Amino acid sequence: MRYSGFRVIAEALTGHKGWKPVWRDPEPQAEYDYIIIGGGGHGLATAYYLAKEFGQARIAVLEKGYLGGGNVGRNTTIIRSNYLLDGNEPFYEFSLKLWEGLEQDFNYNAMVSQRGIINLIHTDAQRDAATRRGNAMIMHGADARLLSRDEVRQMYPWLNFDNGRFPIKGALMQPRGGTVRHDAVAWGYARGADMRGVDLIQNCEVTGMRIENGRIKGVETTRGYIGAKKVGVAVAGSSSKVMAHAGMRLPIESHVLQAFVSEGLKPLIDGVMTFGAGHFYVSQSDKGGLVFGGDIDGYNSYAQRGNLPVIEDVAEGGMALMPAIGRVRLLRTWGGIMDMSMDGSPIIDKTGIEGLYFNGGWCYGGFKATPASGWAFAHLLAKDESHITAKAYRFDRFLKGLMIDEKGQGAQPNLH
Amino acid sequence: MTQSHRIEGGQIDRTKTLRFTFDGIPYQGHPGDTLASALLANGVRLMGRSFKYHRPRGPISSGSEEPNALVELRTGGRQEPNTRATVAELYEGLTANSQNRWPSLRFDAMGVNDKLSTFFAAGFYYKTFMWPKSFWEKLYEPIIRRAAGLGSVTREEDPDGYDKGFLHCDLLIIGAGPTGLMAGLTAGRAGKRVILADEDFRMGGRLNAETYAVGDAQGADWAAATVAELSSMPNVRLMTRTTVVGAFDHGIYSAVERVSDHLLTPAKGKPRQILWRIYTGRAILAGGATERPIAFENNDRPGIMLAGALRAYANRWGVKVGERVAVFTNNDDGLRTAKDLQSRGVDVVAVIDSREGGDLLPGIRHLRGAEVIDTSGKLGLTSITVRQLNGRSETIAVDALGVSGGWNPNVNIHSHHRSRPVYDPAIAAFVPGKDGPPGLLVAGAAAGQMSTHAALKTGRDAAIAALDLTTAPELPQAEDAPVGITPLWHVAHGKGRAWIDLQNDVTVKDVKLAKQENFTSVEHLKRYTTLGMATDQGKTGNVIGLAIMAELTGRSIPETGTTIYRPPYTPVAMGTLAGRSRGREFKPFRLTPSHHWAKEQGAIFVEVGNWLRTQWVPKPGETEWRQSVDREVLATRKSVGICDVTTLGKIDIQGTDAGAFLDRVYANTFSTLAVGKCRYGLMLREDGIVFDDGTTARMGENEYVMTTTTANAVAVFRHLEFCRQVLWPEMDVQLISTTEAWAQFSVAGPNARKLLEKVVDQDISDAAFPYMGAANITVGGLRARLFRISFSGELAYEIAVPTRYGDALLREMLARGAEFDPIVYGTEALGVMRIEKGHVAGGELNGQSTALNMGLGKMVSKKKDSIGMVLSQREGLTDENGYRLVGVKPVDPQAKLTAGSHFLEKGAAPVAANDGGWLTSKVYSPHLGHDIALGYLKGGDKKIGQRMRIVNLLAGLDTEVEIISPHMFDPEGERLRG
Amino acid sequence: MASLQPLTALGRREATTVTHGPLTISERTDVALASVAARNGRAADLAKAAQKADVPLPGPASHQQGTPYSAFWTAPEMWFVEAPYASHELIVDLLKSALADTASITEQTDAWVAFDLSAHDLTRLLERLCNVDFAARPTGYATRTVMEHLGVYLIKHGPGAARLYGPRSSAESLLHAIETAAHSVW
Amino acid sequence: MIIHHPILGPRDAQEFVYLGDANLIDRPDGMVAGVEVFHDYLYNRTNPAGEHQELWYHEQGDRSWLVVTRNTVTHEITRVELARDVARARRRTK
Repeated sequence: MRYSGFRVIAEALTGHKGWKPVWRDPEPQAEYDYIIIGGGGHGLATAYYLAKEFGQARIAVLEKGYLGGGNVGRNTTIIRSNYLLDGNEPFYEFSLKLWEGLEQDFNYNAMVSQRGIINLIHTDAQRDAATRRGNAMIMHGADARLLSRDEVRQMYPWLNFDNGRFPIKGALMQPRGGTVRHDAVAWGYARGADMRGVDLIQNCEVTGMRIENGRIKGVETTRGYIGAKKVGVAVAGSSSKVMAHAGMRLPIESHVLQAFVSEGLKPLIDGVMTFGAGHFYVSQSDKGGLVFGGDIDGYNSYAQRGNLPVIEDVAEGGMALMPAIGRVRLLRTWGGIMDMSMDGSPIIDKTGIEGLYFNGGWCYGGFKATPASGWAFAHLLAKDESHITAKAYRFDRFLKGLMIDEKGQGAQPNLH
Repeated sequence: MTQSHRIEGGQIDRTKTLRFTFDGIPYQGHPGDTLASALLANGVRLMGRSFKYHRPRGPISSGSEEPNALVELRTGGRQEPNTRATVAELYEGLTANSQNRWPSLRFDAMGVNDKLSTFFAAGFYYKTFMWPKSFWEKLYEPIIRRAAGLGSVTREEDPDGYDKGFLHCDLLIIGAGPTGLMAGLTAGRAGKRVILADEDFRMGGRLNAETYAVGDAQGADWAAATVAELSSMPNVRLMTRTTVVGAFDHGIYSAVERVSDHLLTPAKGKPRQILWRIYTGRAILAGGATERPIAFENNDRPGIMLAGALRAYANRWGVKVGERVAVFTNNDDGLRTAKDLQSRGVDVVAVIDSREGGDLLPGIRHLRGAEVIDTSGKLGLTSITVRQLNGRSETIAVDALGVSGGWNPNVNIHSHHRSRPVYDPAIAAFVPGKDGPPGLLVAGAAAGQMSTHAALKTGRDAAIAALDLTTAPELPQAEDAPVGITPLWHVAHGKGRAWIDLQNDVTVKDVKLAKQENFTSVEHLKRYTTLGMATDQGKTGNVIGLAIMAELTGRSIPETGTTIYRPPYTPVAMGTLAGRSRGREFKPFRLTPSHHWAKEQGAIFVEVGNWLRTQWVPKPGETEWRQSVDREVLATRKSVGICDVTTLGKIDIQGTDAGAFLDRVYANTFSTLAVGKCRYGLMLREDGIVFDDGTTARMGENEYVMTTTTANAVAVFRHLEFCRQVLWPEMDVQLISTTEAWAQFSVAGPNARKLLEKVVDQDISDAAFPYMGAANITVGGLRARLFRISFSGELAYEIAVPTRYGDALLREMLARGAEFDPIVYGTEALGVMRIEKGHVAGGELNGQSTALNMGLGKMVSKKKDSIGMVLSQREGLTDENGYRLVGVKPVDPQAKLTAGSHFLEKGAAPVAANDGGWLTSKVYSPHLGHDIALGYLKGGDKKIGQRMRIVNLLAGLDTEVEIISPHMFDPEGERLRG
Repeated sequence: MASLQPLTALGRREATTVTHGPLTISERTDVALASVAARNGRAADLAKAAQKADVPLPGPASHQQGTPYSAFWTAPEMWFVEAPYASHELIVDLLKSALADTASITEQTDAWVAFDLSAHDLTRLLERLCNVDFAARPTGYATRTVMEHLGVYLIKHGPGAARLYGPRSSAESLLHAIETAAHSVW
Repeated sequence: MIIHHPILGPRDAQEFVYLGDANLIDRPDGMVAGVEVFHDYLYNRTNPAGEHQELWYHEQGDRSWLVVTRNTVTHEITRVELARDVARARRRTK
């Protein structure tokens, strides 16, 4: 069924009796052409685009828990394409463009809101780096502005301009950056995929892979064996666990990233802001909560929960930047498991096993990548070649020395 | 104002009166009151508005689970949004205002949402506002954002301080009700180090709100006596106003102590709150239980509250919430409210008991098998409609209704490691599940042990079990009533709205819609309807919501499952989590040895990490920074300049394998360096990218002094320790940082030697102390070190003395060398001179560049194994047309360059495909009279002499430049050997 | 010849003393400090030489008083040795001649600011500053810990006596942190 | 988290800096091994959900590098050793 304002009014006047399930709960079939492992944002987007853009059918998404239960439902909802390097920027800009038409495309209001993102600058070196980055963005067709201190002050006069340990000297802004209602992305893709015949199978954990003569045949699951011609893995956070079924070790570690939300508040922050002198970034949700985060906890973890030092570190950053929020209360903390890759950039590639494809290593940039990741992965699955914006996301880039290391931290995942 | 609803009794100090205001209206209360109890005592039931429909609301609870009675407390920089009136301790002069309403609490224009509620069903916004596309940010969303949110935030800095601390104990007891007190008594008497923390300002928990006895005393009196005994024990720390908010790994708990929230302002120097990190071997969660309501139509009016809260207001605070009170319950505990109120002289007009059969309360109209099906009263309850067992409806005039749907154990903290609670049908509630935080035991009502006797017993037993005790106190006599409950989650009736999540306005209808649309997983239910996502995190509503979902789907409650609680238990102020690290104290300062001198001179400082370095030192008359910097550069190159370089990392490396060790950590060779000489070293990461650089001197056969960049000092030291301990433990190498032990100054310029000759005791002529020499020397007899190294391209030295003499050495050099007009230069002039010389620094050492990129490829020796040697040879890092460091100058000397600009060929469009690289650093060279820059240019080594453009699209700049050698000043290096 | 006037870590000519309530914070400028690290495989030789020279080399997490040398453990086979500055300004030379090639010895005197803290009981102050269970530790306990983002060494000389070594460049920030905590407690 | 330091006893993990998989101990010899061997050493990780041996550096402590055996699902730590001892033992068995 098609959603619209008229429909909402009509349903309201007739007691909401007409709303249909947003997705079915089908039993798994014996075999599919495509199995996507992982019913998070990337997996659902992959299935959606496989069906819609690449005309494929007989597709199933296998989700070990509930749809959208991975990092798509536990992130800080930021979208942006303010990357520096050639390997990344075209991909994220492609993603941002997909976000811009997403709601009309999948007929679901995911509240894509381009209220702008600013990265604050505190040193001359940061300004130089921002200039390099901003120019790279524009050259790749994205938008960027360099704001002066006064321009930042006009936007947020209550930031700590006068008594800060590190002065605010300006900001790099991407006006088209913003936020999206994260759960709605999963639901919108799920609904769109389901409408196109994709089987979304919840509570179905993959427990093994059947591989014969170097070719994938299907997957063992908690709901039985399911055959497949092609299997795409999109389980960021658990990539190493799932790929271990195929005997692969990955250039990835799993780390926990905590995120935070405050109690609901009247509007304070319009866009997204990152502090350049501490670990803190923040936006305000439409409901009024400040949604913020900082650094990863820093040790390998699959626990989906973090520890106190990072919470304090983030709060210190928040208070250093915004001295007025002393009495704003932190309401809830949670943790997501990140695929931290060896250069901070993702992998969308074939594997050594025919018919088995991999999508992961998103670090904490996965949410904003959801549309492009789904599209590029669907492209790879359907055509056996990389999408033009994702050509750099290969496994062998480490062997060849073609790392895409935005932060320049080298082969240490917890520093990316 | 009179306290119209005050009745006898309670634990308030009636000898003192406290004045306060709510929405500008003055009221009075007593010490011991909360804001809510005092307002109720004054007959004020309406305290807030709900989030979505702006429904009028009053408190439903007497504790921290409160979803409704949220206020803005205090004013100015201290204004705090969303404070629960139910836990805000009353103090003289308290000011509170209602929130999320306009223009007033009684007449809220946004109340129109309530009339339109049918259009605002769960998730309606996902289905509309999509057209036209541009209207979302411009129209729909701004309206939504303005309407949303609860309290408002001040824009002023919070004037109060916050503190943090660490506590250690054998046993942490969370909650000081009967369970916690008994556990405390058990552990305390055994001599163990105990911390007993309670969020309330008065210990005793429910005992303060109940009338039954413990031993020979009233429960509250037993609590007071027990607290008195515990407070006499030196091994027991009693912490009131302290909420344990989080359980972290390995026995670490976070707790918030509200030191000054019961005061108008904190005492001087005292914090508002303290964040305690409590380290304990064992902990007992004795957090009690939270009552939950029952969903029925219009169950949200002011005056409708939890039955236990109604009772607590009467017993503890001497407040009757209404003149005519009814109770609606599905369990025996609700009956207590009726009995207690009646015994206090409150008119209990009816008890509506959903359970059929059973005894009737004497002297009260006790309706069995009955349900409340509706209520009325615009701004507060005026009547309820009751459907009796026989199906007849009856409207009863009441102004207060106590509702009890049963009690939920406060499992919250036990869930912080993601342990899922399990459903216990005997009490119709979730109790702690498996795999809670190791070392955390749960006792009393938090464990589903609901009677006072069970609380005391399990509290004592938990302390015994936690600490392996052999002795324990006797248990006092206490009531041991069973939990008599027949679950009733919602009253099936009619088409009206029955609230589950009061703050977020989630109703039974919304759960039904979620079911209809297949959002049936508890997580989907939560996320789709926003159930449990309000400031109370669903403490009262969650279980009802999922029980209703279970009913609708035909699954059992255990099959339906539950969401889990995340930290914190109650919301925590950001200021508390940040503690003292804010403002100028966000990070400590590191001051250089010349800081005091520079401050006297009016120097401008710049943050470099935590260091404050001198950026330049203005002279009188200099109005623009360039004047100062140009002067410093010119004076240095003309005569002599001095720069404090103490911030560079210094690492003392000793041992018989020190040289061999350096060969492995540096790309180039150091074991062959002669004693008394320095060498520039290039350090790679294992991935072949340049990590750091610096000069390392050999001070003795087995003794080297390494310098690192300021930024990487700590990381390099850590890396060297890794190499020493982990990679090559067989090597005899010892390391220690000496960064701060020595004040080190660069002395540069043609007169550098002449100046130094005036302060050092040794012969430092070119013959005695040639280029790249290093020696231990003396300055007026004081031990010192001298290195003949240059970052500026001038004849230059670095001289070091023990740090306490750094200030004096600088003054001495300036005084004794006065004839050479020495100047002190800062980081800007340093930058100018190093860029003139093409030395790499921050902009080039970006963690993405190889030795080859920097034009230093030959430094990577392949004759020996060193960190990064192998992987630096990968094809992607050895591309012939890869980035190379180049110098850049504008063709028009007047043209300005900007670091971060990108290279383009002439005529090329500014698109990524044509991107040739970027400018890494840029300065104005006063010698050359124009801007110069360094940059990484693709194939740059082959483009020297060519003309290109650099563009800065952010500023609309497009400048023709010439690519030149990075060695832009004195390329032959004649000056530094002079 | 130059004769240079030293400045204390707090930038003054004389050592600073601050009191608040029961607490006294005394800057110490009269302590010479050097690190002594055993050469690989030479721990036994070092122990012998040290014993001969009256240089105590206490076990992990402890400080040992002596005359003229006191010392505390800082790392496996590594110690910081203290001595009176007036007599042992050249502590490195003195130790090198005593310990010869059994150890690597490095000057640390001016790498640190030293504060002596005294009060009837320092527990309540230190619990606001660092994660050390001060009350439960014996006299002579020495540890590295963190105070307000700064790595420091803390040595317990009694329930009401402790010495702190903090990074010299951050002496002012460290003192400020101690003073703030003191005002918060007392 | 608390790490039970083999010399110093229980210490707050905040005092440590984390590096990663303890296999980083087994650095190949650069004069023997080539790019492929180094690539596998530096980049590929087992990244188990369960017991994990990993390197922690006691930066705000005694500067020891430790090998900590920790469960990445529960965070339970079952063994802590000096990395130097582990490295020496591994050399001996080679």
